[in-house]
Parts: sequence; C-alpha cells; structure tokens
Amino acid sequence: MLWLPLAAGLLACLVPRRFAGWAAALGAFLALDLAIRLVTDFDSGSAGIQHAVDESWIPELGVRYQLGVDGISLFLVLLTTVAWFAAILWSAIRTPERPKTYFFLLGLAETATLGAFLAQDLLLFVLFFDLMLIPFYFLFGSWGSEHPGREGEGPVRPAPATIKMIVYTLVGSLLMLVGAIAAGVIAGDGTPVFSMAELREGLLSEGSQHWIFWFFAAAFLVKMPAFLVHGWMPDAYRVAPLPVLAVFSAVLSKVGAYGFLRVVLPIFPEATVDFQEIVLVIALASILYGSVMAFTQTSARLVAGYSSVAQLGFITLGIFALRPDGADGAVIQMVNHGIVIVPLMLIIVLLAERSGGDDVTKMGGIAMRAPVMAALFLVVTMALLAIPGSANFVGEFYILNGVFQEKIVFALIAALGVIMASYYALRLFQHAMHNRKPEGVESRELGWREGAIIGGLVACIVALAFYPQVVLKRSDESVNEQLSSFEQPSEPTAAVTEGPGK
Amino acid sequence: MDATTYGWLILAFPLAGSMVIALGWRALPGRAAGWIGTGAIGLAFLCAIGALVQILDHPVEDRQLTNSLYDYASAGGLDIQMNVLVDPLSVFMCLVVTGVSTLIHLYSISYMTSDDGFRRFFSYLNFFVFSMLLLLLAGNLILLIVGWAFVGFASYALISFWFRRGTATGAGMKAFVINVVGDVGLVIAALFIFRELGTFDLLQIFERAPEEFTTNEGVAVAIGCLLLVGAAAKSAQVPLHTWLPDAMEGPTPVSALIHAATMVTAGVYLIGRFHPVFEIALTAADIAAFIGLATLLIAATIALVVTDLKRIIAYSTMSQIGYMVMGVGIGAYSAAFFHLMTHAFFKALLFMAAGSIIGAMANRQNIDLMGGFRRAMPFTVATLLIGCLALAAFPGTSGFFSKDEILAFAEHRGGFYWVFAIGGYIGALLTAFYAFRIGFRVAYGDPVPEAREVEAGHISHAEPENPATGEREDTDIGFPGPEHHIAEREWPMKIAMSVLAFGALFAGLVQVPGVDAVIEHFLEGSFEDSTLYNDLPSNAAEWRGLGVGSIISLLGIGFAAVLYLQRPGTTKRLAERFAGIHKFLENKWYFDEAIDFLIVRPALGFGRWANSVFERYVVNGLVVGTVGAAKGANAAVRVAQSGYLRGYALLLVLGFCGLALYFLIAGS
Amino acid sequence: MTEFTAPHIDYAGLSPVIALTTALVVVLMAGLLPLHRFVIAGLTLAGLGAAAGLAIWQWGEREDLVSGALRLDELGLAAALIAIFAGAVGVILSMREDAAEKAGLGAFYALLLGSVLGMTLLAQAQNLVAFFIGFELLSIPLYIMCGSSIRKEASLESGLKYLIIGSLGSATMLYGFAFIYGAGGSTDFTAIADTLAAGDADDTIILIGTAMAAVGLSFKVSLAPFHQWTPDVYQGAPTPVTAFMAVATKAAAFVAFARLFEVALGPVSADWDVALAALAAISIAVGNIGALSQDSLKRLLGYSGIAQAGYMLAGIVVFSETGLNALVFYLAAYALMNLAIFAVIVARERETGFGDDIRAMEGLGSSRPLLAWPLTIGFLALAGLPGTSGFIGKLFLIEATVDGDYTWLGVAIVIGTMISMAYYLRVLAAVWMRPDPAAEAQMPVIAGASAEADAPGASAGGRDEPGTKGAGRCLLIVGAAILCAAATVAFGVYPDPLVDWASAAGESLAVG
Amino acid sequence: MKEVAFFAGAIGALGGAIAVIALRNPFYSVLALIVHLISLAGIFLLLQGEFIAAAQIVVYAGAVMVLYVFVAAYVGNVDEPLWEPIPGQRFIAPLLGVALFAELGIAIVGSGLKSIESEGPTVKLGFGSPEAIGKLLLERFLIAFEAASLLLLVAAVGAVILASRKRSGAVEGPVG
Amino acid sequence: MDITWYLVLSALIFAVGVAGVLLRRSPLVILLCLELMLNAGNLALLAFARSLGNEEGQVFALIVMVVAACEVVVGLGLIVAAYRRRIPLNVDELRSLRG
Repeated sequence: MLWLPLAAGLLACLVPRRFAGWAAALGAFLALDLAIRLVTDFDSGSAGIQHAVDESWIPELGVRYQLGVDGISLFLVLLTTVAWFAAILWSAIRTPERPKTYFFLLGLAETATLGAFLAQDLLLFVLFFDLMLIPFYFLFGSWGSEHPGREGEGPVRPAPATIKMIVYTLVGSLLMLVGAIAAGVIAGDGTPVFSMAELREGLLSEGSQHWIFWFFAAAFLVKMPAFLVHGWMPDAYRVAPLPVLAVFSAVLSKVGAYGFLRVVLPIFPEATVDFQEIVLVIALASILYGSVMAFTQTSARLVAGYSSVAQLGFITLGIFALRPDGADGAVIQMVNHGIVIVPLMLIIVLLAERSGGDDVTKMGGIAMRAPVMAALFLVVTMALLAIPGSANFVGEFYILNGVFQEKIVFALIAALGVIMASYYALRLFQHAMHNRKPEGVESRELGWREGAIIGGLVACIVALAFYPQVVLKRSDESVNEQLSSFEQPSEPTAAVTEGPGK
Repeated sequence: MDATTYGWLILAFPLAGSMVIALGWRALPGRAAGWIGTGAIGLAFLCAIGALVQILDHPVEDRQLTNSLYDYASAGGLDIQMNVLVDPLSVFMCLVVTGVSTLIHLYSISYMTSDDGFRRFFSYLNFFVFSMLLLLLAGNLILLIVGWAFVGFASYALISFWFRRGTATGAGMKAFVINVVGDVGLVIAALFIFRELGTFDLLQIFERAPEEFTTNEGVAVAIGCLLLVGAAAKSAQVPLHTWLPDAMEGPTPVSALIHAATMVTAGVYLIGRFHPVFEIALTAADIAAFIGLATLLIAATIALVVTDLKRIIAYSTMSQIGYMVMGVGIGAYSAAFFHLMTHAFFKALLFMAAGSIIGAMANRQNIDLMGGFRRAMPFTVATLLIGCLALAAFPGTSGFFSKDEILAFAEHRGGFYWVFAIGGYIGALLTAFYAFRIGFRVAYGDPVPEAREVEAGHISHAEPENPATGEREDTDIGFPGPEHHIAEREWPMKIAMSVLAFGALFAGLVQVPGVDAVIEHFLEGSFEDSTLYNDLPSNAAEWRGLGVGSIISLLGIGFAAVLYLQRPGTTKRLAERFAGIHKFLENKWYFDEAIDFLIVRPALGFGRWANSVFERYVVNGLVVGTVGAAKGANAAVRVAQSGYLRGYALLLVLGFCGLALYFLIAGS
Repeated sequence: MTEFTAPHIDYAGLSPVIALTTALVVVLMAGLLPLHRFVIAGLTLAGLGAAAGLAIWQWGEREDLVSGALRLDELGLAAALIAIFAGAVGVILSMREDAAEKAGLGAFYALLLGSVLGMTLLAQAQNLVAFFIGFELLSIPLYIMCGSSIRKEASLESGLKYLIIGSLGSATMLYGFAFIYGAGGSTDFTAIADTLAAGDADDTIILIGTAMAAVGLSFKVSLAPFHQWTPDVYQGAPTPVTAFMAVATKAAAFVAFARLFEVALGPVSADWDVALAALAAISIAVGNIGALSQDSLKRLLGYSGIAQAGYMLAGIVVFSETGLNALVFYLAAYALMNLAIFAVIVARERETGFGDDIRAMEGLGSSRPLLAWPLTIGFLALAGLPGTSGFIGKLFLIEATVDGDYTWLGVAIVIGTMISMAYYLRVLAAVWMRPDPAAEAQMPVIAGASAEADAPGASAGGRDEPGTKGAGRCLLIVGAAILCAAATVAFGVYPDPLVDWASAAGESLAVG
Repeated sequence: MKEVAFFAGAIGALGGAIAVIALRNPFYSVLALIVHLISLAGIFLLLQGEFIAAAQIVVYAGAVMVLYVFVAAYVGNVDEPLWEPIPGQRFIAPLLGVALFAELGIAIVGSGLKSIESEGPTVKLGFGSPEAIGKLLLERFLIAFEAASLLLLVAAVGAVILASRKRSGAVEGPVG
Repeated sequence: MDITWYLVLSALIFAVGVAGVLLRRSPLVILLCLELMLNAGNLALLAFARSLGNEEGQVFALIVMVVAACEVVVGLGLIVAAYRRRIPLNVDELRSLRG
C-alpha cells in the first residue's frame, strides 16, 4: 500500500498526458481500497501494532524498515488515502499543465505521508516526515498562482512563499533529526536503537529527555502550525494550488499532532509532564489567535488556514491533557478536521471560479442558482464549526473533557474558541453564498463530477456524525497504551489550577 | 409497541420527511413537498399520542422509560449512548410540539405557496421539528445538547430563509451565535456534571445529584447557572434575548413555530427537566426566577412602543416565557408547563393571524399603517382578537388559568417570592394593554387603503421591498414570493387557525382549580422526586389569584380601549410627554448597543489589531528578522571576499596565527 | 661507493599508481599525434578504467608499500576510486571544451591524469615526504588546468590566485612538516606516532607543527578561514576542471587529512580536536551564509563546498571509526551529487548564453526535463533531503557527532543545512517555477550582454558563443549527469552497499 | 669560529630576504634573492648538508634564478603603485609578520626538545654526502623521487601550455 | 652553536616571506617571497636533520627544491601568459572574480 501511489505516479509519467491523471487516480483508489481493508480487518481489541513489517535497512546505523498500523494511525491512514483520492480525482477532472510531473509528485507525497503514519522506526518516521515536504515544495511552487496579497502589501509570489515554507518547516524537522539520532544513540549505548517500541521502555534519562523533547516539539509545532511559528502559513496558503492545499492542510498538519502522540508522549514521558503547561498554553494561544485571525481574514483560503491553526490547537490541547479521553478526542478530531477541510478547499475552488478570487467580501448570493452546492457547503460549514451532532463536536467535547478534568481553566478558555468558530465559519458561508449578488459574481451550480467528489466527502462527514464510535472504538486501546506512562495524572499541578472547581 | 419505540418513531418521521423533501427537491411537483412535510409531522403527532397511551399504562412511579439504540461515542472513560428518555414530561412536550407544528405546516402550505423556496422551506421546517423532538426525547445530556444545537441551526436556516435579505442573514447570524453561547454553557455544564457525577445519562444524573451534592453547594450552583445560560440563550431571556426580535425576519410561519410555540420554550423544558439539580442549587433556581421576572417586565415595556406587528408579538413571547421561566424557577412546574401549552396555542394563533394581515398589507408590518380590517377580514380579525384575549388572560380563556396559576404559586411559596407575584401582576397589566393595542389598532378605526382593496375583493400588490430597510427586492429565489395569501381565501390556513383558536379559548379548562388537574397529574411521573411539586396552593388561594388576575386583565383591556378606541392620538401625546422613556423603550433598553459595545467591538478590534499589527510585526518579524540577519551576514562575507588576492592571504595568515595561538595556549 | 640495496617493491600493490603513470605518458604522447579527440579521450578513460580495476582488485589488501612510504588499504583506495571516477567524468565533460581544445587534449588529459595520480599518492602516503610530493603533484596540474583556458581572463586570474594562495598554503604546511619531523624524529607516520606517544605529546614544536599542517590541509579542503580562494577559483576555472577539482581534491585531501591526524598525530588528538571542531563550525557558517544570493552557480557551489567541507570535517573531529565511515560515505555521496550538478551546468553553458548564471536554468523543468531532474536531485541531495544519499550521509555524520559527544556540532550541521535550503531551493525555483526563456536565450548577443550587464560573476560564461559547439546534444554529458543522479537516489533508498564500502574503508585505519 | 660563519650567513640570508620584499624593482628583488640563497647555502654547509648546499647553488641560484631574471627582463620592471587599495593591509601585514615570528619563536625557544638545545649529535662521516642522500632517495624515498620526476614533467607540460605562443592571437578586452 | 639559532633564523625568514606575500603586488615578487618561505622550511628541515642526526630531512629539502622549481615554472608561465593578454601585472587588479 505504501508504495502504490508512488508507483502510480511513475506510471502517470509514462502514459500519455491525457491519462496521467487517471493512472494516478487508479493508484490512489487502490491505496484507498487497501486502507479500507485495513480498517475492516482491524482488531479493535488489541492495542499493539498490526500488519507489521520489519526489515533491516541500514544496520550500521541501526535503522530498520519497520511499518505497521495501530488504532491511532489506522484512521489517519484512511484519511490520507481518502483525501488524496479526492484531490487526485479533482485534479484529473481539470487537468493541470505538465500533468505527468504533477501527478508523480502527488503520488510521491502520498507515499511519504503514509510512510510517516506507518513508520514504527524513529528515523524512518523522520525520513518520511522530511520527504513529505519535497513534493509539496514543487507542487506549491510550480503550480501555485500569484496572490494579490493582503491590502497594503505587494502580491505574494509562489517561489519565495514556498521557499519560506520549506525552510521554516525544515528548521523544525532537521532539529528533530538530531533529536531522533540523539535519542537513539543515548538510549542504546554502543549500538543505537531507533525502534519506537524499544525506545518506549524509558531508556532515556530525564535530562536528555528535556532537550530532545524540544527538538521534536519544534518540528511538530511548526508543522501544525502552532501559534507564533505559523509565519510560513499565510503566504503558503495564499499561493498554493487548492487541490494540493486541500490534502496539505488536511493531512500534513495532522502528522505533527500524530507525532506528538506517537513519539513524544511515549518516548519522553517525564519531559512531557514537565512541559505540559507550556505546550497547553501554546495550544490555547493557537486556538484563540487562530479563531480571531480567522474572522478578520478576507481571503477564504486564510480563513480555512487560520481555522486549522485553531483546530490543531484543540488537538494539541487534547493530546497534552495526557488523558485517554483527551487523546481519543484528538485522534477523532484529526480525522474530522481532515475530512472537513478537503471539501472546504474544493468548494473554495468553486467559489474562486465563480467570483474570480478568494476574497469573501467580494462574493455573495452564490447560493441563488446553486442549491446543491449551497447545501453541501452548509453541511461542511456546520461540521467546521463543530456543531453538536457532528463528529467534530464529539472530538472537541472529548478534548475539552480531557483538559477539563486535568486543568479546568484551560478548558474554560478553550470554550471561547468554540464560540468564535461558529462566527468565522458562518461568516465565510454567508459572505459567499448569501446576501445580494455583487457584479461580476455568477451563481452557477457545480458540475456533477465535482458534486460527486464533494458529495462523497460530505457523506463521510455525515456518516461519522451519526456513528463516531467507529473511530473511537478502534483508537481507544492504542491510545491507552500510548498514555500508559501517565496513568496517575500529576495531581498537585491539577489542584493548583483548579480554581473555580472544588 | 412500547413507548420508547414510539419515541424513536416520533424522531424518525420528521427526519425522514426532511430528507425526502431535501433529496427529492427537484422531483416534487407543486405543493407536494408541503403535504409530505405536514404528513410527516402529523404521523409524529400520532406516535406521540401512541406513546402517551403506552405510558399511561405504566404505574405513576415508573413512567420514565429509556431505550438505547447503539453506542454513540464511548471511549476513554466516557460513555455516550444513542438513547431516548420517554417520560410524561417529554411526551407532553412532544404532544404540544408535534400538534402545533402540524397545524403550522398546514398553514404554511398556503402561506408559502408562491415562494420560490417552497421545498427548501419545508425541508428546513421538518428538520427543525426533528431536532426539537430530539432535544425533548434525548436520554442523555450530550444528545440533548445535540438536539439543542440542531434546533439552533434550524432556526438559523429559517431566519435567514430569505437569504438575499441582508437584514435576514444578519439576524440569522446573530441568533446562531447567541445560541452557540448557550450551547457552550451547556457543554461546560456537562463537563462539570461528568466530573462530579461521572455520567451523562439523565436519569443517573438525577439519581446521583442529591447524593453527591449538599444544598447550595458551589459546584451545583455553578452547574445550575451554566444550564441557565443555555436556557436563557434559547428562550430569549435577558440578557441573551436580543436575537428574538430580529428573528422576525423569517417568514411568519417560522415565527409562529419556532419563536412562539416551540423552540423558545426549550429553556423552560431544560430547567424543568433538571429540576433535581435546581432544587439542590436553590440559588440558581432563584436566579432563574429573577431572570424570568426581569425578562417579562422588560419585554412587556418594550412591547408597548414597538410598531412592527411581528416584533410586538415577539416581545410578548419573551415576556410570556419570562412567566414560564419564573414558574419553573420558583417550582411551579405543572403551572409553568400548563402555561407553556396554552401559550403555544394562542401565540401561534396570533402569529398566524398577523401573517394573514401582513399578507393583506403586502408584507408591510408597521401597525401605524394598519387599521379597520374588521370588515375586510372577519375571520382573521376574529382569530386575532381571540389570541389577544388569551394573551391578555381574559377570564375564562386558556391564558387566564395558566398564567394566574403561576402567580398564585408564587404567592403561596411565601418568603420573598411574593415579589414575583407582584411583578407578575404588573406584567399582566402591561400584557393586557399591549395585547389590545394590537387588537384595536388592527381591527377598528377607519379602514386603510389595503383594507379597502381586500373589501373590494383583491389583495393589494405594492412593490416588493424589505419592511425593515425599505430597499427594493425582486421576488426571485431568496426573497419573499410575488403573491400574498390571507386566511380568508386559503382553507388550510383557515383550518389551522380555527383549531388553534379553539385551543386558545378552551385549553385552559383542562386544569381549573378545584375542578380538574389533568396536566398536573400527568406530569407527576416526571416530578415525583420533586419536593416542591406537590405542595400546591389551596383552591381558595388559586381562586383568589384568578380573581385578581381577571380584574387586572380587564383593567388593561380597558386602558387600551380608552386610548385606542375613544381617544385615538392620546398615545402620541403620551409619547411626547415622556419622550425620554419612550426613546429608551423604543431602543429596547439599548441591549443591542451594550452587547455590541462590550463584546463585539472589542473582539473585532482585537482581531483587526492582531491582523494588522501582531501578524505583520511579530509573526512576520520572526521571519523577516532571521532573513535580514542572514542577508547582513551574507553581505559581510561578500565584502570580505573582496577579490584582493593579498586580502585572502591576509585572512589565511590571520587564521593561521589564531590557530597557532590556540595550540600554544591549549598545549601548555 | 656504498653498496645500495633496492627496496622491495610490491608491484601488485603499486599497480594502480603505475597504471596511472603509464596512462599519463601514453596520453601525452598520443596528444602529439593527429588523433581524433575520441581516441585520446578513450585512451585516458582506458587508463583510468585500468587504474580503477586494479584498485578494486587490490581492495582488501593491507600492507606498507616501498619501505613504508605508502600504505595500501581500503581508505586510500576509496579516495583513489573517487578521484578516478571524478577524473573520468571530468574527461567526459571536457571533451569539446574550449580550454581543453586549445591546450591540446593530450596535454590537458595528461595533466588531469597527473592530478589523479597525485591524489592517489596523497591518499595513500604515510610518510611526510611522499605526502608532500603527492600534495604538490595534485595541486600543480590543477593550477595549470585552472589557467588553461587562456582566452578567458577569469581563467588566468583564477589560475594565478590558486597558485599563489596554494603555494602559500603548501609552504606553511611544509614548515609545519619540518617541525613535525623535528619533534617526531622521523618522516614516517607510524614512527612519529610512536615518538609522540613516548615523549610528552604537547611540546610546543609539535603543536605549532600540527597547527601549520592543519592550515595547509584546511586550505586544500577549503575550510574557513582558509577558504577564500574557493569561490573565485571555482568560478573562474573552466567548468569541467571545477567539477573535477571540487570533488576529487576534497576526497583525496580529506583522506590524507584523516591519515595524517589520526595516525601520525593521533597521540595529540586532545589538542587538535576542539580546534578542528571550531574550524568546522566556522566553515559551516561562512559557507552557507556566503552562498546566499549568489547568481553564479559555480560560485554558489564553491561556497556550498566550503560548508560541506565543514560537515565532513566533523567526521575527523570525532576521531572515531564511525566518524571515518561517515566521512568516506559522505565523500562518495558528495562526489556523485556534485558531478551530476556540474554536468548539467556544463551542458547548459553550451546551450545558453548565460554561462553558469542561474538564469541559464530558468524553465529547464519544462524545456529539458532530462537535465532538470539530475540537477534537482543533485541539489536536493546537497540539501540533505531524504530519498537521496545526501540524507543518509548527513544521518551518518550526525550520528557520528552525537556518538563522539559533539552533539553541538551535529546541531551546527543541521542549522547550516537549514540556511543552505534557502539557496539550493532558489535554484530549483528557477528550474521549475519560471517560464522557459528559451526564446531570448537563442539570441547570443542579448544573452551575452545581459549576462554581463547584471551578473559580472557570469561574464566568463556569458562571453563564449552560445548555441555553438553542437548546441548541447552532448549525450555523453547528459548521460553522466543522469548516471550520477540515479546513483544518488539509489544509494539514498538502498544505501547498504555504499555503507559497507565506506565502513570497510573507515575501519582500515583502525583508530579510536 | 662557527658562530662567525653562522652570523655572517645569517646576516646575508636575512638581509637578502628583507631586500627581496623591500626593493621596488622586481629585477633587484631577484638579485637579492640570489644573495639570500647563496648565504643560505653557506648555512646549510654548517649543518653538514653538502649535497643540499650544492644543489641550492646549482639548481636554485643557478637555473631557477636565471629563469626569474629572464621573465623579469621580459615583462620589464612594473613598479607598483604606492597607494594601498586594501584598507589596513599595510599595517596589519607587518604586524602579522611579527606575530608569526613571535609565535614561532615561542614555540622554538619554549620547546622542551633536548635535541635542538645542543649542536646536535656527533654524526658519522659522510652525513649529508651525495652518497648518503642518493642511497636514501633510491631506497626509502623512491616513490618521492619518481613522483618528483613526474612532477617536473607535468610542470614542463604546463609551462608549454601556458606560455606557448601559438594562441596569443585572440585577445580579449578587460573584463568588468 | 645551538640548533635553536638556526630555527630562529628560519622562523625570521619565514616571517619575512609571509610579510612580503602580504605586502607586494607584483606576482613576480610574490613568487620570490614564496621561495623565501620554502627556503625557511628547508633551513628548518636541515636544522632538525642535523639535530636528529638523520638525513631524511635533507632528502625532504631536496624534494622541496624540486617542488619549488615546479611552482616557479608554472607561476612564471602564468605570469607570461597574463602579460601576453596585456593583463596588468598587479595582483590588486585581478578582481574580476569576487563577492
């Protein structure tokens, strides 16, 4: 499954340009199919790794080729395949220029992402983590489009924006490389060990945990992106080609959160406990700041972008509650957010086509002749603002619950984010679809193929809304195992912060 | 079939109806959508009756039945089922909701015929009913919150139904956001409850609450207050009420359904539902009562001066719900729910009548432009007046019994609760007055042109425009349809209105002090654990209350008669005399402005600041700074790379000297 | 007359050197005959091939040659192989090259072979004298080759600069050798090591000697602050020469560096490791920062070469077997990726009028994918992105640093990599994210002019007639580029063989 | 006796060296270097390097210097401009020279090596004689010897390439 | 007469040579200065050879002479070539490559 998309990508290079897209789509579809199989015959009872692969890769360095899924990565893998399938189909419908390279890169990207989710070896994880960036660099850069930029500043050109993004994100991930190696070397004196399973056995002294923790945190926080290190996000989002951006913000941001859950918590438990508050504060800042920014943006892309800053804030919050419910919430929330952001981006494509730009203040009344589109968009919006009854709400509720039981104040403040979310999401919807139709905006229904893609995704949203348990059931065990080292939450700190409580 | 199955069916029909209409929107011919919708709700109503029958078989003490369909979300120590709780309270509410809804659907079939959004309208309407019922039947707190939020969403969708009206969309946004505030209140309450009681299941909560909490324990009160936030937001109680008047932007049936009969009463239901908590957290209960009181007075005063027909009714709704909240706050549960029922009847009726008149007025809503319809539209006017009588608690009408029962209980409760009684009676006076302000202004006086046209046999057609702003509109999708419909010409409207009129007149008789107490006995199944439920005022006290009530309402009606029938124009003079007060009331006590000033402005301001300053200078500064540093260093290196061969040699030797120096120092 | 006993000579062990020498002479002679360029190139390649074959044949042997002047072991052979490979690519690149043609192919290739020979000797030398002569035999042909494109002023200038600074460096090194000899009592590495281990290791003489030797070698591998010749010479020299020089010199010099410091000066390692670590850090900083905003690709590669030297030095600093493995692996990887890039640059120099200016690469992605991909892969590898051997190499080095308690150096490496991303990606942006300016590039005048106008660095390239010399249909060059790139990716995905090879080389020195 | 010779040679060598860098005209510098070389050869004799001393005279002061003289004559005496384009060079350079000498001096004087604090051990007859050197060259340093010859060959080739007349036709203008 | 004296002398010559490279601008003279440095090295080699009593140093010195000769030949070749190109023989004017 891992290498399928890449193979398809290569195939796409070989076949004539007309079919390139469909070849890639085929690969993506097969991957999706495998992912579904994976889910169906997943044994939700056990916490351990399933379908494991373990080959020796670079013995001198102690790097092994270890793959496998557990309850946490399972649905992220599925999400990845779904998102990519949608994006590739979408691109296949409206073929981009130089399709061969385009689809090859997309395939490469999917492979890398899947690799990151499947990797059970620390260095392998890091490798895929960095590898993910390369295709996106080219995709953003060569297929991106110039953006008018925010008022008072010049237009944003693709090349510099993407370079900024890559350098920024690499700052983190390269430090992580050092951190990973250090962890491995320090853990296994003499022969380095990088297998996560072994590293989990607390081979690291607290002292070394502390600095390595930050090396990893840097990588993940930047990738998410979290508050204060999201500087690369606006420009990148402005210029990126939307179908690609869809998968990017749907999946890649999750890798960061996933990394916290998969690597940081189990391998650096003491450090995690020591720095819990700091990370929680960062997460909180991301929520509030992201929300506030989201409802002042005029660019639809950036509304989406900042909303995901806020969402990722929630996820981080849940993870660092260091409680099963919080982490469960984080996992399901990752899936939800991904499955919501993809259709949102695709809809923004449609909006841009109808209003000739992504400036929401210049849109309006598009719902008039496009009821189906409006309906789909409405569902997406509601899911985005996590209306109770959507799976997103379940996620947020679990997260809030987890945090609440640990650190009540954080939960109360985070709740503000929920309110703001309702505002910016609705604002986006209304500005685009409702009110009078300005000049130069046409209200046109979406084509059936586009409708099929978005509709499919929306169907996923609805299905999850009715039965979120399908995710929770499978993730629960693994989550508990990841958090096994935090069985007894640090009471003293909790007692301090529980002002209004008891 | 047992009651819970009916419960599920009650939920199933509206949902199905909504989905069918939504998916088949293109296929359905003419009014079919309307009939489907109405039918779905009708079936739901029948199921509710079925549930009622079933539940009556059970002995009073175990009339609380739950049934779980599947695990909704259970992990990490939380356990959330997809389950329903069918008990007298929920069944009672379901009956009211489905009953009134059926009629309103029926009414809408005609009222909305000529609107381009006909199908969309019914799909929304059914969805709304579904969510309302979900809210009522929910077996656990989370599901209740879900229903709660869905209701909010549905009301948003319906308020901004005419989505190309700026005012409508704005109002929708406002309503939704305020509702979300309420949701969050509930969510946090849920979190507290889970921490303290470790469960979300309603029955378990009610079981454990008394065990876990001592009376007026801090946490309990906190929970109570958080629940109140939710209730206030949904039931338009001060200070979260501002959305309700604006919500009148929606089509009139929507106002009738959501903003009079059903949704706004959710708050009352919530408080009643959580009475075990509130009876422990007495402070919270009292706060609720005070909120109710404040709301009923404020709303009533505003209703005196507003000129928009629908808004007057809206404010009266607020104030009536104020009564109910006050009722459940002080523990007069049966009375409150009794009033809830009667209010549903007469308020829906009022709105329908208003809708019919607005239709005749070609969508204009200002009562100053109205008058003399009594000969033009006898039926409508008759129903309108019936509604007004009930609202004014005219002796014998439904409103009479229910409202005064609450007040009697307040008196009976003793302590400082007499305050509520007094306030209630003052409110009653105002209510009676403004009720007939509507009645007389619309019905009597000399006919306005529109009225004449109707008499002449056709409905006037003004240019379509937004009643609020007066801007021009086409009648295409997203704006009101080209034609207007009045009860006189549409039998579905007629039926719906007459049924409600009947209810408004005689529904009070189900619970006449000393004679019968149907509702009280029925609801007992849900309130058996309540301490307050069963100590009721004596019949004598009740009758005394009724006496006072009747006098007051007659007084109010009398005033209205004097001011509007005998000496028209007096009101204008009064307004000029007390210009200050008048302005204050006209601006609705400046609540909007206050909220805008305290919350909206700061938030937006911060946002703008963050966007223009923080983002640019701090976040980008991080980037720009590093880039600048790199550039500077780069420049330095390139200057050093001067191209002067001897310069290179110099640096080389310099480096060598440094290295040698280090070695000499390190070595020795 | 004193009787004299001929030293025992193991011709098998010496065979690569001998092969190179013969090749040198043959090619030189052939150059005088009127032969087609392919014949001469063929002869050269044959010689190199033979040497390589013999080297592989000798792989695994470990012994002292010619009374200990040379040491036959995997380390030396590895460096020799890299040098030979680079030489071969250099030969291919310099066919049809202006400089080579004018100089006379025979002579030119003879010089190249001489340089390769010098590298081989240097990499194997374990005697100060042999070391020094190897060092010079490596350098002097390079001086000439740099200046050999006589029609270009820049070429001459680079030659002269290289010669003078180089001689300065080697003179310093020689002086240092004198001191080492004085303190070590011999010119044989092993003997020196013994003496030092016996006597007090930190006598001022040996210290100053070490410092001076370090200066000379640092100069050769272009470590800051002895780096300044690098950008100028890289840019000025004919591109094929630059390619060969950049890759092969580093390989040989680094291996020699390792041998001298870890064998002869091993006992005083406590004194030099910190100093070298500092040099490494400085080089990483200077190189990466200097490379930012360079428009001439060769110049950019010069700076990046400085930074890369800094990375590699880390392998010596840690003074451990892992370090050596990492060093050798990185050298090989570095050779592959750099040669891929240089091949593309040469190809473009002949196609466009921009010379080695970054604009020569604009729109390459759409116009010449076959060239664009090797370039891309090469730069990504230099940037150490996964999927390429560059990543593995960095992995290796960083692990070595962490292992040797030089984690801060590892961090320095990655920080340098981050900075480097900015300029590597800038090139790639030009390749993939600009429209193909083929249209105006066809017009030599404009191209030349513009190249001069706003890129003085590129003027050298800007002035030779573009589009001529069989406008880039140089399949061999493209082939070389693709080969190197493919190898880079292959070793990035399945590094095992290269890793084994490097480890064999690394352990053959038996340090740490 | 030795001292006198040493100091005489030292003064000659040092004077020559300083003259090389002090004189404006390259031609004189070359001559100064020759003086330096010859006196250095004398010092070599004191160190019992007869063969080296001879080579010094013959190869260096003879052949190489002649080459210098020719070239100097060929290019004519280009006297350098007096103003110093590189800021600070004029002051730093001598300072560096001094510093360098200081460091080397410290190293030499501060060294604890017994061997250099004497006149050196008494050595067998024929130390540094042509036989001895040749023997070493052909035995221990055979490689170096061969390599040196190759080096000469390469250098010759290089000289031919660089200085040969046949391509002086195309002359480029100065580069910006 | 200690060997130290010889070494100090060589150090002096070396320093002078370095200073010359840094100060003079005619490539010809710079080459001469390089010769000075190499000679300083030779002197040091011989001194040490004497102090150690083995001739390796002397052989080394011989090799160095060869090397020096080669460098001179190449250097002069470059100078002549440059002169032919009418490139001014002043290293300060060789600045087309910089930055």
